[in-house]
Parts: sequence; structure tokens; C-alpha cells
Amino acid sequence: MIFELDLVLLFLVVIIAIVAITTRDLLSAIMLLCAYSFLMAVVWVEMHSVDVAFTEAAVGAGATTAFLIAALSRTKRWEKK
Amino acid sequence: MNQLSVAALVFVLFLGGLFVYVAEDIPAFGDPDSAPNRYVKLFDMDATGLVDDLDQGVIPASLNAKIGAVGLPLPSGVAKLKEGEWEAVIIPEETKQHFYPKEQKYYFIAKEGDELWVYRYSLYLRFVEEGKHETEVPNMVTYILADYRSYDTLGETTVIFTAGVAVLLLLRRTGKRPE
Amino acid sequence: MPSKDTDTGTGKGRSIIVETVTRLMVPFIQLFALYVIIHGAGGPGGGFQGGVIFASSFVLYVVAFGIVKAGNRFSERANIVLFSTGVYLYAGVGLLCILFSYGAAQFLNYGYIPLTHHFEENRALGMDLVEVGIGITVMAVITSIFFNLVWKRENEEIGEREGED
Amino acid sequence: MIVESISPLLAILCPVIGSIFVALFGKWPNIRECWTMLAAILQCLIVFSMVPTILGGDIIKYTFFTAFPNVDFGFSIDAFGLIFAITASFLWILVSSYSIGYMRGLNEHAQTRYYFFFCWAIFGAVGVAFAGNLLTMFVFYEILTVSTYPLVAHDQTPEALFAGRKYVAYLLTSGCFFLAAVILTYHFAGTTDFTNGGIPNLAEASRGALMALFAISLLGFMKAAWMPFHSWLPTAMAAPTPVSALLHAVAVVKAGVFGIVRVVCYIYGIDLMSDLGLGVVLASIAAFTMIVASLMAIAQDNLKKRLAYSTISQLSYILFGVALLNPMGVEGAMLHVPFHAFMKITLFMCAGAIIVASGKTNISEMKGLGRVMPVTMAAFAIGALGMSGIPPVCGFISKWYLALGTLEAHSLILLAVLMISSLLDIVYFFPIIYTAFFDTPEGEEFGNSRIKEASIFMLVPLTLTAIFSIIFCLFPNTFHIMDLVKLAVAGLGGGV
Amino acid sequence: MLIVEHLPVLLIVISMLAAFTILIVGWWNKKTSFFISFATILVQFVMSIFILRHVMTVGTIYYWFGGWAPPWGIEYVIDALNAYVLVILLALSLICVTYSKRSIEHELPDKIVSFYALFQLLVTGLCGVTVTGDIFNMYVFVEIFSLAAYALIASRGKIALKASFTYLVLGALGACFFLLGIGFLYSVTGTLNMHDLSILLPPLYGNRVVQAAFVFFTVGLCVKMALFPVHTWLPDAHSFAPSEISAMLSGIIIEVSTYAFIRVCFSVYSLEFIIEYVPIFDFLCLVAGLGIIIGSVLAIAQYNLKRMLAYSSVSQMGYIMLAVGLSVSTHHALWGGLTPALMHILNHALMKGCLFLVAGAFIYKAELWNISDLQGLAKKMPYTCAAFTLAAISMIGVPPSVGFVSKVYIILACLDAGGWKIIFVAVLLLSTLLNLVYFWRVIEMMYMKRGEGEEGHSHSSSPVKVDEIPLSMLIPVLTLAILCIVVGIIWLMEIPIIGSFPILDRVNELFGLGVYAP
Amino acid sequence: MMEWLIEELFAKYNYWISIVLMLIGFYAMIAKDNLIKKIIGLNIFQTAIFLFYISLGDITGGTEPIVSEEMIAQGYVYVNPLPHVLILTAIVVGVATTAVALALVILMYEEYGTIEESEIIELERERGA
Repeated sequence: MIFELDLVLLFLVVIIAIVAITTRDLLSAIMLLCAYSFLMAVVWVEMHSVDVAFTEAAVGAGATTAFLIAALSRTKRWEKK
Repeated sequence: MNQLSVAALVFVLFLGGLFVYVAEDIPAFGDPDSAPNRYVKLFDMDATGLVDDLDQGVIPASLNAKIGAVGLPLPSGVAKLKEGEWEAVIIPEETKQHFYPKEQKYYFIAKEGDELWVYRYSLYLRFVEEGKHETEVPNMVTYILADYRSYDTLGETTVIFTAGVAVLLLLRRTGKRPE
Repeated sequence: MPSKDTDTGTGKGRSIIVETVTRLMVPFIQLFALYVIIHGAGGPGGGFQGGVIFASSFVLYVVAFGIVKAGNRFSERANIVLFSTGVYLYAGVGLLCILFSYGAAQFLNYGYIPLTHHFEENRALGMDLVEVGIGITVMAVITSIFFNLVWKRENEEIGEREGED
Repeated sequence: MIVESISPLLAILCPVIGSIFVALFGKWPNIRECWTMLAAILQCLIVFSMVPTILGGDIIKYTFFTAFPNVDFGFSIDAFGLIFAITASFLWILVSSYSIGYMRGLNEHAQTRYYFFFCWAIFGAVGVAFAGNLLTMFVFYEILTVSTYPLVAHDQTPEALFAGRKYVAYLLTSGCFFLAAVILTYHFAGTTDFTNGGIPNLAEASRGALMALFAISLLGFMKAAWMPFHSWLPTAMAAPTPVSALLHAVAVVKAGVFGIVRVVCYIYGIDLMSDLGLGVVLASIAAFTMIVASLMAIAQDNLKKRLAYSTISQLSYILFGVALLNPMGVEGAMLHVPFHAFMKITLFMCAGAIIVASGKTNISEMKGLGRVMPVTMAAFAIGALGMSGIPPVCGFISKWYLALGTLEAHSLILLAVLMISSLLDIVYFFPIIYTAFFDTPEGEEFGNSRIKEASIFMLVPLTLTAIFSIIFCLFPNTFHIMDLVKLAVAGLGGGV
Repeated sequence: MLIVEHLPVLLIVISMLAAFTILIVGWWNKKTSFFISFATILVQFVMSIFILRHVMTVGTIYYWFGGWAPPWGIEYVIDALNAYVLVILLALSLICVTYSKRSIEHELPDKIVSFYALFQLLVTGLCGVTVTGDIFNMYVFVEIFSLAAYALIASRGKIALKASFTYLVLGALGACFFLLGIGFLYSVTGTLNMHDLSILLPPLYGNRVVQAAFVFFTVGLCVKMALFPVHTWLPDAHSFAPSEISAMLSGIIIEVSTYAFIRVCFSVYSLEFIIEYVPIFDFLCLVAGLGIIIGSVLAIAQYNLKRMLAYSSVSQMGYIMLAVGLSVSTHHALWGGLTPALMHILNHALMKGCLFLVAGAFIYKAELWNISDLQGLAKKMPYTCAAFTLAAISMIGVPPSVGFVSKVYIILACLDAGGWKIIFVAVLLLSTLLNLVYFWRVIEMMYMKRGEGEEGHSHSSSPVKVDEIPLSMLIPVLTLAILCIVVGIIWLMEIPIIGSFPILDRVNELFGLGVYAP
Repeated sequence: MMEWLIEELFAKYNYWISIVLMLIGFYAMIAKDNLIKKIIGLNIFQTAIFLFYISLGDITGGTEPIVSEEMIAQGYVYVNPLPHVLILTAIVVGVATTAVALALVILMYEEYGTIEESEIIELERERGA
């Protein structure tokens, strides 16, 4: 565990999460969620849980994002208000 | 700012307060001796007259009685680790031999002052030390996932199956596709 | 109405480069997925991750070629059979343990499946079987969910038209 | 002595089996009504067969099962219960016969439903009479309430629906209080069995708790129509007349009064009641109801409404008697249960006969009716005389005992109340008799004598009850009623 | 070969396998899916009765998955409580699946296969939650049945989608809290087995993490069981789901969540913790009391029949939780401890199951959603209406129905608990009155209001033609209605047969309830 | 104060971050009107819980839980693999929930033409009236 890297990544994760729920463009929110998942996966690799990180990268950043984008393609891209 | 977000903020603050209240007692991050990672304390008892018995591999009756009172299985033998520290194992009864774990490291006994502190080893220990021999698989996560807790994994697979059927039910293409 | 830039439906604006690269990539992705499934015992990975990666190859195919073409090449019936096959494999292995030990062993006690003569190796093989089962189910389900999410009613007409070509 | 016997079960099963056959033969009116009559007669015979045992000083018991420790779900029949059971089951026969005439006469709809729930109502009423403890009583009490709803709302007109709704609202609300009373009694006393002289353990509870429990129990018996919780009863007169007759003069309201007597005499016991000073409370409620209901009756022009208020007033006589907490008073009260039933049912049947024969419901329209319907009006006159306490009709006897009771209680005020109330009874009944017999008829119908006496099915029962009302006065021990009452009162013990 | 040892797992696994099979076989022949589902649930039901018998005669069943001893592997533990809930659960599922044959063919003709697959998965999940002895395993199965329930609720489309989504968000939130609770417990004890947890926790009761975990479990499960302040998902979800699913939701799903709550409270934690460290039960009583009143009041305001029943469920959950809340302060052998709560779990399943199925029958027959549509229906559908009346009368609490029995027992428990809890007697009585108001309205509408075109006293004019629902729907409805009365009498009779007191006594004994004197 | 900062806030920074993330996700789930945003919030919430679990299993100076003879020989400590297993399961549950939720969202869009919760409620009210 590299403590400084860990801290920086986690702060980045928090910022991305905040931006993801505040942005009005849903597509970018989804991409931010993807980035969030991916960074989280990096954090986990860094915490020695490779399997979980692998899964999160495949599922959180991959499958979930694909699903969200698929759903978005059939609904609206922009949030109201 | 609508009503809902105010309510949500209140909830969030409440939840945050709860977390702050809790945080003090959560084991420190990365602590190798925390409960999930090492052992959890069961009880302590007066050590007088017990140390010799333990050293000779005999389990004192008073210790046994106390463990039994808690409701855990009784140890079958004790091995000395070093001065003031012992380890107790459980060997299953003859009738239960087809259950896999043939010998279980279960208790950790340490002498602190004139008290014996009895700990229960965490699950971690067995997974790390015995898993490889019991399953012939090097990846711990895999063997816990697919063997020790395989039933959870069956459940998990059923969850994803359920999701698949659920989406089928909800969104199935109604028209016939040309083949 | 859906906005254009997120439209995966009709496969408008197809690019020859993307298509070619996808054609090249898909087999490799699938190979890698198989590797992950099989290699789950020794390193990171396993049925679940492999299944998702396998499914992602189909996702890539959809992105490159559009849902209509992908949908035409994709048998839903086979997919639904795969849905169940994976879980069958898992639960079946579990039940076999009971059967082969004449009720002495418990559900999912892999050691009792007489694949080899060695109890521990049986366990390892049992786990591999189970991982394969997970992989199949996850692959089929993720693909199916993705296809279902993307597929629009309008696409059916387009699909029919293209089918006639 | 306690006699274990299956006869209460048989008695209670009669209406149930009867109702099944009624439902099965709904398509054939004659067979259907035969079954009703058969069940009624059979039940009455079974009930009468218990009289010797009870007169021998025994108690008949039948237990289904134990619901809670010390609370059996079962029957236990003593003299008082038997009086009520005799009244209800005997009058059922007469009312059944009367119903046939009434329902056919008016060509009513949904007659099968009517007879079906009629059976169930009797089931409930006899169950209340036989109940050996509060819990059992509660069960039958609720069955009675639910099964009478379809009868009250029988007409299905908005008015009848309103009446039904009001009826259910009042009575099931009071059912809640009854339930609370049952459970609280059990909580305090550890049992809910009716015990001569009251449950001994109950006295150990605190005064306040007992007071509150008594209030809850009273609220639980809104069926007794004591004021100010009486308004469901006049409204419920929207029901067909036989229903009003049997259920509102006999089964339902009597079940309420019966319950209060049970609570006062067999749960609290006379001694505890006077210790707590609750007799005064009950007496004042009863006195208030007697006077006010009589006054309200005077104001009614609708015959059935007037009878309804009269019922409210007369029921309070029973409460009044019990509230005196002395043997004479209780005796009067217990006698008033069957006597009032016979008299009031006569009156209601007459009212019904008038409706069927002439279609008249208001008193002011009945001028000269006595000339074309002499039998009916004569019976009515007998009933009215009895109500006012004039010999030789049985109302006199019960009132006599009540008056003796007030004297024994050394309370001139209560005697005065009784007297005033009787006077008011005369005031609201005599105009009817006068109008019917002595006023000159108006309108043409009388001239052509298009109005005739009602059918024989109706005429016979009402004549019979009128005759019985007189017989009860001349021979108070008919059906051993007097013996039973004496036995019941003697058993109460305590200060009695 | 001791088959009975394997019954708990076979119960779950055949259910799973049936779900998988339905999907494949149904692809070729739609009709088979019903029969597979029905047969499976029937077999499961028989198994569950065997399990109950075994538990009552021999003792608790333990099952170690993969042969791994408990703290390391997953364990199934079946004691009296599990077995009791299991039997109720499968009985109602059996009835619902019988009922569903015709109604699903009518309502969702092109989705039969996936409907039954999901229904089977729902049953699997519920059984899994019920029999497991491992807290994380419980979470997994909670998710299985929740996912199945989300999809089943939404299967009718339209407004049901919104209802289902709300349920999904709240349900997922609840599940997340549950997961967090598990994490907290794991962080201080390092184990996931319930029995193991109950051994390791007592010295740690003062630990804030343990207390917070309890709060998380409570909140998470309260969402799942729709206790009053977090009931908002329930009315929509119950009213717009297909009726057999509404019956399952009201009759079983929220009850199984209650079961999970009881399990966590008394098996993982203990009486000592609940009384001394986090005295949450008094608060729970208050909330439940509030829920009883508010649920009933809102039910009165509804004009849609199923919605009214849904609000009534909110109020009935209040009854159950009130009884659970009182369980720690009562100590009479008969109505102490969990007895009233467990009684009402069965009773509510019977009554509400019946009511929802009848409501479904009206929809099946003539799309009658609103109470005002039911005018004079009793002549057209006499048996269905009779069933409704019986169940409604039970809900009101007229003796000797099941509703009456629960009410008596809960009131006795209130009195036993004493102190300020006596006010709940008033709450219960008031709620009875409110029940009366909204159920009587329906009964009156069905029986007493004249249908259109019906003249005054006209029994001779053409009688309304009887137009009943098919037999496969009628039999389940009537069975439940009759059970409402029969079970009520059985409860009162205290006779020692399956489903009566010995089981509940065993449960109380297990948790040390009913005799505890504070 | 300083001590508290170091011991509670700093030494347990992982927990704090995960708690903050949970709160963010929780807030989004309740307060956001857009249905997809709610789902995003749900994902953030779940992932935060996963982070919490993974942090529990970590051991300072530990190594990946893949057994090899050399590493044992060199005296490495493995991190606790059990939370990883639990989280693998939980991730799957999360993606399953997301998929069903998205299916519902799509259907709702087809039904109502919007994915804002308040608008859907309003439309529904209009239909009911």
C-alpha cells in the first residue's frame, strides 16, 4: 500500500463522484461513473485485492457503463432543470 | 432546492452523525491484529495453576468448562507456541470424518499478567494456512468463492440469472425477428 | 426522443476502420475471456470476470456494427439455453456430490465427484467446472441484458428490411 | 351440581342445520319454510327439555375446548340463561310463522337470504343465553351482530342501507369495547366465568380500574340501547317488521340487557357493585333513559318508531331493576325479560299486520282501524295495557316487583321515577288504542272494507302472544318462569 | 441414506432447478411452465412439512455446505421458527401458483414463461432467506427475491413501472444498509455465521460498531417490510402488481422480512442487548402503533380496492411489529414472547392473501378496479364475494376468525407488558373500528347496493346470471377463506397439532422469551 | 485534538472516504429527480460499501492472496481474502439491480416520454383524474 497514491486516488474518487451526481449531461455522468469505478479498481489493486479490482474493472467500468449507455440511447441525454 | 433534497440532506446528516459516532470503535485500517484479520477475544480467566497443564498439552477443566459455557466446541489438544502463548485445535469426532476439516486451529491462548486471555482465531487463518492443501488451488479468492462459500456463489449466479430473466420479462422483443 | 450521438440502434455512420478492427479484436477478446475463466484458479480472474469479458466482445460488436446486424447474427434461443446451462452445471455439480457419495457428503462437497482418485484434486476440478458454469451464465445473461436494453421497437422494421436484402 | 350434557350443543345446532337446508332449498319456498319451522320447533323442545334439570338446582355444562387458562369456550346454563333461551326459542316459532305471512304478503325479495340469516341470528341469541363466560358470550354476541345486518338492510333502499350501516357501526364499535372488557376482566380476575355472586378475584383490583372496567363493559353493551347510545334502534326500524319484532324486541336488545345483567350480577356481584357505588350510576342511566325515551315516544307519529322508543324505555326497566341491587329489583328485572318480550312482540306483530293489511305506518292514519281489524287491534290493546303495567297483563307483575324493589332500597325518588315512567307509557299508548277504536274513520277504504284482517299465518301468532301475555299475569309460573327467576335470584347470594 | 438431512438444501435446489428448467422447456411449450412450477412448489411444500415434523420431533437441523464446518463454510440451521415460516410461505405460494394459471394466461399471455421462472425464483429466494444460518447468505437470497419481486411487480407495465422503480430504489437502499450492517459486524467479530456471531458478540455489546450495525439492520429490514415511515413503496407496488404477486407481497414477502428481522434481533443479537444496550423495541412499538392508525386512515381514503388493501397491509404490518416490539416485555407462557407476532404472520398471510386474490378475481372477470364498481356483484359472483366477506370479517376481527384471535393475543400482550403500553389496547380497538369502516363499505357495496337496472322488489324479474371465475381460481380463494375461520378456531382451541402452539412455544424457548422477567 | 485527528481521522482515512461516498450516493438516490441519476447514486453507494469491506481486509505490508511457495518462504503476509469474496458477490448483485432498474427506466420512458420522477408523478395524476 502506497499511502500517498492511495490518498490522492481516493480524493479523486470523491471529486468524481460529486461531479457525476451534479452534472446535467447524463452521458458525461455515466462516463464519470465509469472513471469512478475504474479509479476504485485501481485503489483496490493497490489494496491487494486483485480479483475484486478485476471484477470492478470488468463490471463496474465495463458492463454497468455499457448498460447505462444502452439505456441512455433509448431515453434522454439531458437532465431537466 | 426542493423539499426532497432538504429531507435527503437531513437524512444524510443523520447518517453521517451515526458514522462519526461509530468511527472510534472501528478497527484501524490495515491492522494485522484486528478481528477480521487475526483473532477475536472470547474471554479472560484466572491463570493460576493452569499454565503448567497447558505447557504439557493438557486442557484444564476450568478452561474447558468456560468454553463450553460460551457455546463453542471444546478443544481436543493444545500446542505450545512460545512462552506464555498456546494454540488449541479441534479434531472432529469419528462419526463426522466425512466433513472435510480434519483438524481445526481454533483457539489462541495468551498469558497476560496473571490472566489467561482466550481468543478465537478468525476465519482468515484457516483460509490462508490450510486452503491450499485442502483444495489444491493457489488463488485464495477463488477457492473461498468456489468452495468454502460456494453456496453464496450459487446464489450470486442465481441473482444474475434472475436479472436476466427479469429483463427478458420486461423488455423482450415482441416482434418476430427474421432468421 | 433519443439524441443522435448516443444512438446505437441503426448503426448509422459506420466506419470501415472500426469494423475491421472489431473483426480482428473480437476473437482475441473471447480468447482472453476463456483464458480468464480457466486461469481463475491460479491467478486473478474466474468465471465471473471471464463471462463479463466474453460478453463485452458482443458489446463491442454491437457498437461497431449496430444492433440490427448484431441481432441478426445472434440467436436468442441459444442464448436462453445458455442462461440455464451455466446454472445447471453449477447446481448439477452440487447435486452430483450428494449422489456419488450416496448421501454421505453435502451439497457442493466437490471431493466426492470421482473425476480423479485424489480427493483434493477432485476439489480443484470441481471448482473449475463450477467456474465454467458461472462463466457461461454470466456471458449469456450480460449479453442478453445488453441486447434487450439496446433493442428498440423501430429496429424490428429495419431488421426486416435488411433481412430481405 | 354440574351436569355435563350435550343438549345445549344440539339446541344451538338446530338453527345452523336449519340454515343450511334453507339455503339448499332456496328455490322451493314451501320446503324452505318447513325447514325453518322444523328447526324452530325442535330447538324449542330441546330448550324446554332442560327445564327440569335446572329446576332441580343443577347447572348444565358443555365445553368445546379451553381457549385460555381458566377460560373454557363453552356453555353453562343456569336459570337466568334458560329464561332468555326459552323466550328466544319459543318466540322464534311464532315469528317464523308470522314471517311466512308477512314476507309472502308483501312479496318481498331475497327471502332465502332472509330466512338464512334469521336462523343465524337465533343461533347467536341462544348462544348468548347459554354462554358460560364472557368470551363465549362475546363470540355469539358478534355473530348476532353480523348476522342481523343483512336483515336490517333487507330492503336495500338507501334508507335501509343507512340503517344497516348505522346499526353495524354502533354495534361493532360496542363490540370493540366488549372485547376490551372481556380481556380486561380476564386480566384482573384471571377468569371470565359467570359466577354466582361475582368473581371473587375481581375485588382485588383497584377501585379506579374496576370503575373504568364497568364503564367499558357498559359501552360494550350498546345493544341494550341505553341513552345516549340508543339512536341505532329507531333507525333500524327500517327493517321488515318480523325482524324488528324478533330481533329488536327479543334477540338483539335483550342480548344487550342480558349481558349487562350478567356483568352486574355474575361478574361484579351485587356486593362489589354496592361497594363501588356503581348501582347508583346504573340506576341514574336507566332512570334517565326511561323518562327521556318515553317522552320521545310521545312525539313519534310513526307506529314502529313509537314502539322503538317504547322498547328503549322498557329495556331500561330491566337495567333499573338490576341497579337496585336487591332481590326484589333483580327479580322484577329478570321477569321483565320474558314478559316484555311477549308484550312487545305482540305490539310489533300488530304493527306488521297493519302494514301488510292496510299499508299504514302512521298512527294518525289509523283512525277507526279497530273496526275493520278487530283481532289485531285487540291484541294491540292487550300489549299496550301490559306495557303500561295495568293488570291483567303480565307487565303488571314485573313492575310490581320493581316497585317493591325501590321500596326495599328505601328510595322514593326511584319509585317516583318508576311511577312517572309508567304514566308516560300510558300517555303514549292510549292515544293509539283510542284512535283505532273510537275515532271516526276518514277516507273511502274503510267504507268498502277493502282492508281486512291480515292472513292467518300472522293472526295466529299475534293472538297467541297476546293470550300468553295475559296468562303470564294470571299464572306467572307458566313455563316455570317464576320458579326459574326465584332460583336465579336465590343463587345470587351476597346481600340478596 | 438419510434423505431428511438433505431436505433443506434440496428444497432450495429443486426450486432453483425448476426455475432454470421452466426457462428452457417453456421455450418450446409455454403451457408446461405452470405445471413445472406447481409440481415443484407442491414437492417443496411436502418437504417443508417433513422438515417441520423433523424439527419438532428430533430437533434442529444443521446442514454444512461442502462439508465445511460452520465458521468457515455456510451453514443452514432450521429450528422451529424457520420451519414454521417455511410452511406458511410454501402453503401460500402453492395457493397463489394454483390461482395464477388462468389469471396469467389472461393478463400476461405472452410472458408466461418468464413469469413462472421469476415466480419460482421468488419462492427460491424466500425459502433461502428462511432457512439460512449465515448472515451474508441471507443477504444474497434477499437480493434474489427482491429482484424477482421488482420484475414481477412491473410485469403489467404502465403505472406499475413507477411503483416497481420506487420499490427498487428503496429496496436496494435497504439491502445496502443490511450489507453495511454485515460489514460492521464483520469488522469487529470477523465472522459471518449467525450462531458464531451470537457467541462472539456478548462481550462486545458496548462497542459502538455493534450497536450501529443493529441500527442498520433494523433500518434496512424496516424498509423491506414497509414499516410505517418507510412504507411509501408499498401501496403502489401492491396495487398494480398482478394479483397473485400482490398476495405474495402482502402475505409473504413482508413477513419474510419480518422473519429476517426477528432472526437478527434474537439469533444474532440477544435479549440482553435489545433490553439494555439499544432499547429500540419501545420505539418500534410506538412507530408500529402510529403505522396501524395511519395505514387504516389512509385505507379509508382509497377508492381503488387493491390500493385500499395495500394500505391495510401497512396497518397490519404495524400489528406484527407491535407484537414483535412487545415480545421482550411480556412474560406469560401463553401470549408472551413472539407468540402473537408469529400468529399474526400466519393469520395475515391467510387473510390478505385471500383478499388480494379476490380483488384479482374481480379484475380478471370484468376489470373491476374500484370499490364503486362492485355494486351488486354478490349475485354475479356469489362464492368469490362470500370468500371476500369471510376474509374481510376476519380482518375486522369478528370471532371466531383468525383476526379476532390475533387481536385478543396482542391485546393480552399489551396488558401483560403493562405500563404505558396499555395505550396500544386503545390503538388496536380504534384500528378495528377503522377496519370496520373500510371493509364494511365494500361488503355493503357487494351485497346490499342494487346493481344497475335492478328494480325494487323484483325477485321475479330475470335473475342475474351467475358468472363465476374458473375453478382453478375459485378453489384457492375459497380455501383461504375457509382457513381464515378454521385456523382461528384451531388457535383458540390450543390443540397440539402442526401449526399450533408447540411450535411457537419452542420458538420462545429458543430465544429465551416469554419467561423473561426484567 | 491533534491526537484525535491523527488516530481517528487520519489513520482511518479509508473509512472516512467511503463514508463520504456513501453519503453522496445516498443523497443522489433520495434527492435526485432524474431516474438515471438515482441509479448512478445507487452505484456510488454500493461501491462505497465495497470500499469499506476491502479496507477491512487490508493488512499493512500484506500481499495479494495468491499462494505461492516463494512468497511464503520470503515471509510475506497475505491480506484477508474473505471480504474480497463477499464483495465479488455483492458486485454481481449490484450489476443485476442496475440492469433491472434500467429496464424499468426504459419502459417508463416509452410510457411517459420522460425520465424525471416528478413529471411522471404529475402525468400519472393527470391520467388518474
